Amino acid sequence: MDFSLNEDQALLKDSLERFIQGSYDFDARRAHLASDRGYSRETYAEFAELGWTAVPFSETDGGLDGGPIELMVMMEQFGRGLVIEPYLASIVLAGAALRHAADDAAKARWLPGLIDGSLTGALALQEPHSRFELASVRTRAEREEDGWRLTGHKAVVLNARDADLVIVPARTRGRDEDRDGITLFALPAGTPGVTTRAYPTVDGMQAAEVILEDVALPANALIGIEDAGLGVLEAVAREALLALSAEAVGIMAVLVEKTVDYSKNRKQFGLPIGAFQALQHRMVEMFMEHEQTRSLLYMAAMKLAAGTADAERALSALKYQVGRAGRRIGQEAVQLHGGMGVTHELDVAHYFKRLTMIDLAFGNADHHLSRFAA
Amino acid sequence: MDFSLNEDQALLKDSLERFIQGSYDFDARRAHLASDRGYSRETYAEFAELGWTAVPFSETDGGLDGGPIELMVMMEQFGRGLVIEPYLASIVLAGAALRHAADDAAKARWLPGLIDGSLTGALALQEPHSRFELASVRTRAEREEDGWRLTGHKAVVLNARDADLVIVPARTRGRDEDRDGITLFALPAGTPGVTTRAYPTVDGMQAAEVILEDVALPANALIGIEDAGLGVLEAVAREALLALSAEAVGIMAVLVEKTVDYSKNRKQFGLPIGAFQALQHRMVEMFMEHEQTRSLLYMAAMKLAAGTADAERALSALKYQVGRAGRRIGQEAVQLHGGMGVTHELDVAHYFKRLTMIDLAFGNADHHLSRFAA
Amino acid sequence: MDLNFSEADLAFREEVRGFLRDEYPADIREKMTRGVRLERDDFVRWQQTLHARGWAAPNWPVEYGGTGWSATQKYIFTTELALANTPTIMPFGLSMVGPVIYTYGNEEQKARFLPDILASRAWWCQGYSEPGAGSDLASLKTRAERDGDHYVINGTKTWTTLGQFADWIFLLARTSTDVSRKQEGISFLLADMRTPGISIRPIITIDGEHEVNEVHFENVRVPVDNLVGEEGRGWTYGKVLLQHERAGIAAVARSKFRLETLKRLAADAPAGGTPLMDDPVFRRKVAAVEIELLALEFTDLRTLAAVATGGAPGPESSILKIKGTEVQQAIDELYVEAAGCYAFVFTPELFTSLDIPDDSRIGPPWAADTAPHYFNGRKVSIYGGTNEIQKNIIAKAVLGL
Amino acid sequence: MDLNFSEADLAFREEVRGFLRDEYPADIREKMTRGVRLERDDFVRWQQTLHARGWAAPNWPVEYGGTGWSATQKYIFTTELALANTPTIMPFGLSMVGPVIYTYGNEEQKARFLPDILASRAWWCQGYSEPGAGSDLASLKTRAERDGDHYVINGTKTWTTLGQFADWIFLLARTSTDVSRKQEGISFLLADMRTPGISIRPIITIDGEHEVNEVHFENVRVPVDNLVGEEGRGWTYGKVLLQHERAGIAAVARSKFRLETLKRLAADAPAGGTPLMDDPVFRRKVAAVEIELLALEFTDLRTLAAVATGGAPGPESSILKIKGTEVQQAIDELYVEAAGCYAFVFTPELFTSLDIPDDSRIGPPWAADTAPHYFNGRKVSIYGGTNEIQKNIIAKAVLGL
Repeated sequence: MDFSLNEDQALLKDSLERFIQGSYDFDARRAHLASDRGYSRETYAEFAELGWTAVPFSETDGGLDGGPIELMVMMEQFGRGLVIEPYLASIVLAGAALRHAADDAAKARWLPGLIDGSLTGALALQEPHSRFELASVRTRAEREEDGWRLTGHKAVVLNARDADLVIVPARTRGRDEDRDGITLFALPAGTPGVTTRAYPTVDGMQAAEVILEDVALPANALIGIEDAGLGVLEAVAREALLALSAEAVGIMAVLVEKTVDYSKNRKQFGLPIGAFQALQHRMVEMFMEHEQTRSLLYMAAMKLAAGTADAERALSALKYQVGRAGRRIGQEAVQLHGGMGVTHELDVAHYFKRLTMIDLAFGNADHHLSRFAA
Repeated sequence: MDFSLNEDQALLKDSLERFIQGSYDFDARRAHLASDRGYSRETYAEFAELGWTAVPFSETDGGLDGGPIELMVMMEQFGRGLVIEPYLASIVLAGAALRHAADDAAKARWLPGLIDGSLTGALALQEPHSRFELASVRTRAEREEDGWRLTGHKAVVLNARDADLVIVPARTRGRDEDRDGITLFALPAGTPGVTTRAYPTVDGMQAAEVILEDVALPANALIGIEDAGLGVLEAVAREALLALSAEAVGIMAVLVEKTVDYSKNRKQFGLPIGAFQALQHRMVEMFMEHEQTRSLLYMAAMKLAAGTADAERALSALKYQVGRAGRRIGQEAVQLHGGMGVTHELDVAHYFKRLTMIDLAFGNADHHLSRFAA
Repeated sequence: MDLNFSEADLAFREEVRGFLRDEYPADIREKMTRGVRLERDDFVRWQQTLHARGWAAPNWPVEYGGTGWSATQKYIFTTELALANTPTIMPFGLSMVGPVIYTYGNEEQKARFLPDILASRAWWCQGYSEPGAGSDLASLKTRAERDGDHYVINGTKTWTTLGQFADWIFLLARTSTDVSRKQEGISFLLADMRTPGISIRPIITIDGEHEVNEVHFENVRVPVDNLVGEEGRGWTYGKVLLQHERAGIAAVARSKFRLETLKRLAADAPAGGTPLMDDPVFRRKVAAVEIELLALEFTDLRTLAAVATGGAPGPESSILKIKGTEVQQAIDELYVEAAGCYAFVFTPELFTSLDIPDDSRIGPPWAADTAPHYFNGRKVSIYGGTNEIQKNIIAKAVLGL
Repeated sequence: MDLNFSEADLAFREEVRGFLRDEYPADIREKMTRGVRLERDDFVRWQQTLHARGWAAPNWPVEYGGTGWSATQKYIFTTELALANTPTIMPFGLSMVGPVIYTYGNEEQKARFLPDILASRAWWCQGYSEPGAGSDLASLKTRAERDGDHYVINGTKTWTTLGQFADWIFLLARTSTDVSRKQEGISFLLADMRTPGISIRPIITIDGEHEVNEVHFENVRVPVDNLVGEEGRGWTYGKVLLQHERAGIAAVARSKFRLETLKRLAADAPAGGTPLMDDPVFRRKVAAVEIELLALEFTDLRTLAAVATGGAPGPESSILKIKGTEVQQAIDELYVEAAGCYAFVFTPELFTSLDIPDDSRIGPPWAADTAPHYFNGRKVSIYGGTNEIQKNIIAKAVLGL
């Protein structure tokens, strides 16, 4: 039973902390967000130089063999910095799909670029009707003589406009909600028949609708095993749940700190508002919710790392708590900041927005409570 | 749109208020509770003298033609006084079953006694497995040549030991959970084959298990229409929901008042605890929960009185709120009273207990939220 | 106790419904339905439609253009407007400065200002809050120094809603510092927004919109004729103004409309193979908010009844702001949840004109605004005295703590 | 980061489990399982069973009879005892007065008192709270005046848990009023309960039980040898004592045992035609509490890890009391809910002896105590410093407010 980071993990954490504190302040983020791309390609290249994009991949694939603990360490710092560069889409989602399913040829084609940051990826997990069900896939892939033909609509795909590669789950067999019959395909940028309708998201990310109309793909576009893509998506989703939760815990920590600091400085009726007991107790609740969420984060990370049978359940417990505590901490942080809390000028508003939206990604609190209770 | 009481209702309210304030203090109640019977027959006789036991019955039956508004007015005061006499069991439950279903002969046999207080009644609504489902009846009644033979187990029947009459729903047709096939029977005290295992309840009432083994009843023991008893039970349950909720609102009002008063007088660290802002805000929450519950009480009472189609839904909204707000107000009242709040000596503990248990009667908050949402 | 409206009230309700059916401008109605942003002119046009019928200011005394309605009629009117999804009536002129002027202003001021307010010919904005002051309004720093026939105003006001549209501003400014309590020495002034020295800076809110502003006053010369009532009594007038908007503060009818609409939308929203509204967990959450709203409706009606029978609003009225905003925010959250992944989409530019067809938008058109609306809606428990301040008030004024 | 126990810790766990299997007295175990009330002798016998194995006081220094265990071993021990549903170990001797005596007492006191505490030969009780003092312990009024070789004690203590069983009481009393702070001038004294002038009055708790008492002191003469440490320093000792019970304050293992038991019972509890545990609404409520408990378990483990690696308990440790009691109370509520109508039954007399067969009881035997247990359990957020006081402490000590 050990909650400490090993030496490499501690170094990784230091490296991110230094970067976020030194080079990724609120103004820098704002500038990235206002740029055409909606994020900074230069900054993302720095991520790669610092080795972060390599962390989750195996040494064989040119990576650093990092696991859930390393992922958690990084994502918490990304949360603290409210990072908008497409690490989640490219490394945690597309990268993980390739790690878990791709054959050597596909890995050789895509992983070096993802790892050195010259390419980015995306994973088209959702469809307009699917809500939180990974198995709810209506995009269809028909087998053709020398490949596949895909038709369907993928919803709110993070980083889809910018991605050099979009991984697309499509139904190769069965009915809309069947668990069996889902197959993953690699869709390179510029493939004919693909329409990408891009837009920013309310929490500072970039996303797009990806509409496939009779999109022809070669036979080797298939990633992994035909009809067995759901297992891959579920493995990716486990890591994504951990990653998003770690990001959320980073955000929570910042919101608690900022709210406490603000309450010490902000005066009303001649006293710092932190002197009012009702507000003190509410900040204590925020503090406790954050610590309790952090405890579940550590638990889930360790169980996922150990590959224990109850890791899935631990992740549902975590994501439920992230949704519940995130809602409370976010709302209270805004409320205690008063009018300033609802302005675009103050970073607190942006932390609140991202924290809110994390609940809706990969199953919200209700969804995961039901899964945990099942 | 009018929230005021008419003259008769106002007089009725005054009469109860005077009695509760003048003759039913905490010590009187304690004495009644400690007596052999567990309540005061003399006090109950006073209820009858004051006309309260007559209120819900029609003038034809010797009653005062009161409706839901009158019931609400009375029960709120019983809540304020934490009255343990068997008004609910005898008048609101057994009396209502007779009102809604009995023929003239049965009414003539039982109602005069219930109304003049010389008899009391009970209604055996629950069985060990039934939880909140009125239709879940396993007690069976087999038709015999000149009557009926009943076998079954009725659970936690209020006032069963003392009652001169227990009304027993039994299954005359169909399977355990069927809505159809439930019939009501009048079971006079002393009927052979009935075992009554009596006990006090945690909230100061008297109840019993009623076990029927081959209990022979004459043909005229049947109340209402064969196989159609569920509708009667549902009509009784509607009135009982209103009555219990009104009682709960009376209790809430007392708990809010007592907690606010206590907090003004109780000193800690040199100040009345009511001066601490965190506690102030919590008392404001208690106050608001009570007012919101009262609003739903008025709504439900008026809808039940008007017989509108959505009365059932209004009652579910009310009972949900009673459970939810009752839990909060009760727990907060105890917490803010500190150690004293968990002693038998202080009335607050007893209000808390009764308020808690009301949630479990006739469907708890969860049950009614589901019904409302259905 | 009786739930029913009188025959006369029912007839009045029919009259209001008929008016809404016939006179509510179709293009504005369509904008509201499709979530297209309203322009300044849309608000003005709607208010002038009401004015044409004589219904612009139900709360004003008849002599100044009020309707003379009973409390029940006012309630019916507010409810029907909300259920018809009409635009919010801008409170700054009709509900805020108007009542101050007809109560404390002189005859010349009444004649000069009230007709334009009533006819929505002048757009007013509010100069109460100051940067850093928050709920502690009395700590205001804006000064108005007498110089001959003028006051010279210096200072900054903030959270000035839609100040960019305004013709006039009403403000509180300190005319004397030689006072024993900080509430004293404050005066209530009116200023033409075109007066030299007034400048306005947008504050972008959390949803990316330009809704509020900072208004700077640099040596702004305002005629002494624009002082309302007595010098130094502005705090008293200002408090009255804040309390004036009691009716409708719970926003029950609007919340009912939004909740019913949500249930309809969620019945069509897919969640895997079944509609979201068939998910029992979601249904129960909606039901819980609906019950809170029902309770609030009857708390509101109880207050109304108390006022209608000549009594003062009972203690229950203090609840209306707190519970009203809690319910609004809970409904906002349900919308975000119902929108699912399409709550992420941020495309305000697609909601600026009726000419942009719905199918050019991303996801269900109703979904796109859910998250920004929720984010921005956090303000309702902050402005007009935070809910914490409201609780302090109840603790003191009602519970006597 | 690593979830696993070391081989040595696993072996230790097996040792504890073996001990529990072999040595936990069968009759006491049965009482615990069947919810039969324990007698004084049951508690003593169980503690003496632990003592016979040398495990009575894991937290004591080895020289006084402690076990020398690591923090992890203590955690395992506490957990296994809870999962085996063993009786609570009475804290008054072993966790409260014992540590004060070995830390601040003189050699004569150590020799005189510690062996009897360790061997559970003496039953101690606590004289801290006073009527009306509540969480404000320092406002105590009990006086101890020096008279030759004795202190003469006058005053009243309250909330004295199981004082009716006690041989000895430790108490705080004021030995000097000539002090600048009310925390000064307080001394820590020990008194034989048979001393003339000590009388005891039962306080019946909300569940109808005699669990706590008032203890009156009327000219009670206690030898000065019974003063622990220095006169006037009792407040300091008392605070140390209150903090001593850190380990296990979250009661995680006990709550886990209770929650798992509940799930098993609810799987057999009928609710109409199906078991209660199949009701999705109930399942989700249980799940929500279980998740809170999981979080608490890991918050507890994080504290343990910090201590085990030589650090001080981190800020997270302050959470343990608040969240621990919240979870206990939430579980209490779930039991009441699961019991349904049989939660109403109040028959404590049927739970006084193993000789009363289960089928003489009303409803499922586990159901009968659920409501009284819930009612009484409201105390856990009140005693040992209310949760409000705990929040004040976190606000000040951790958040720096």
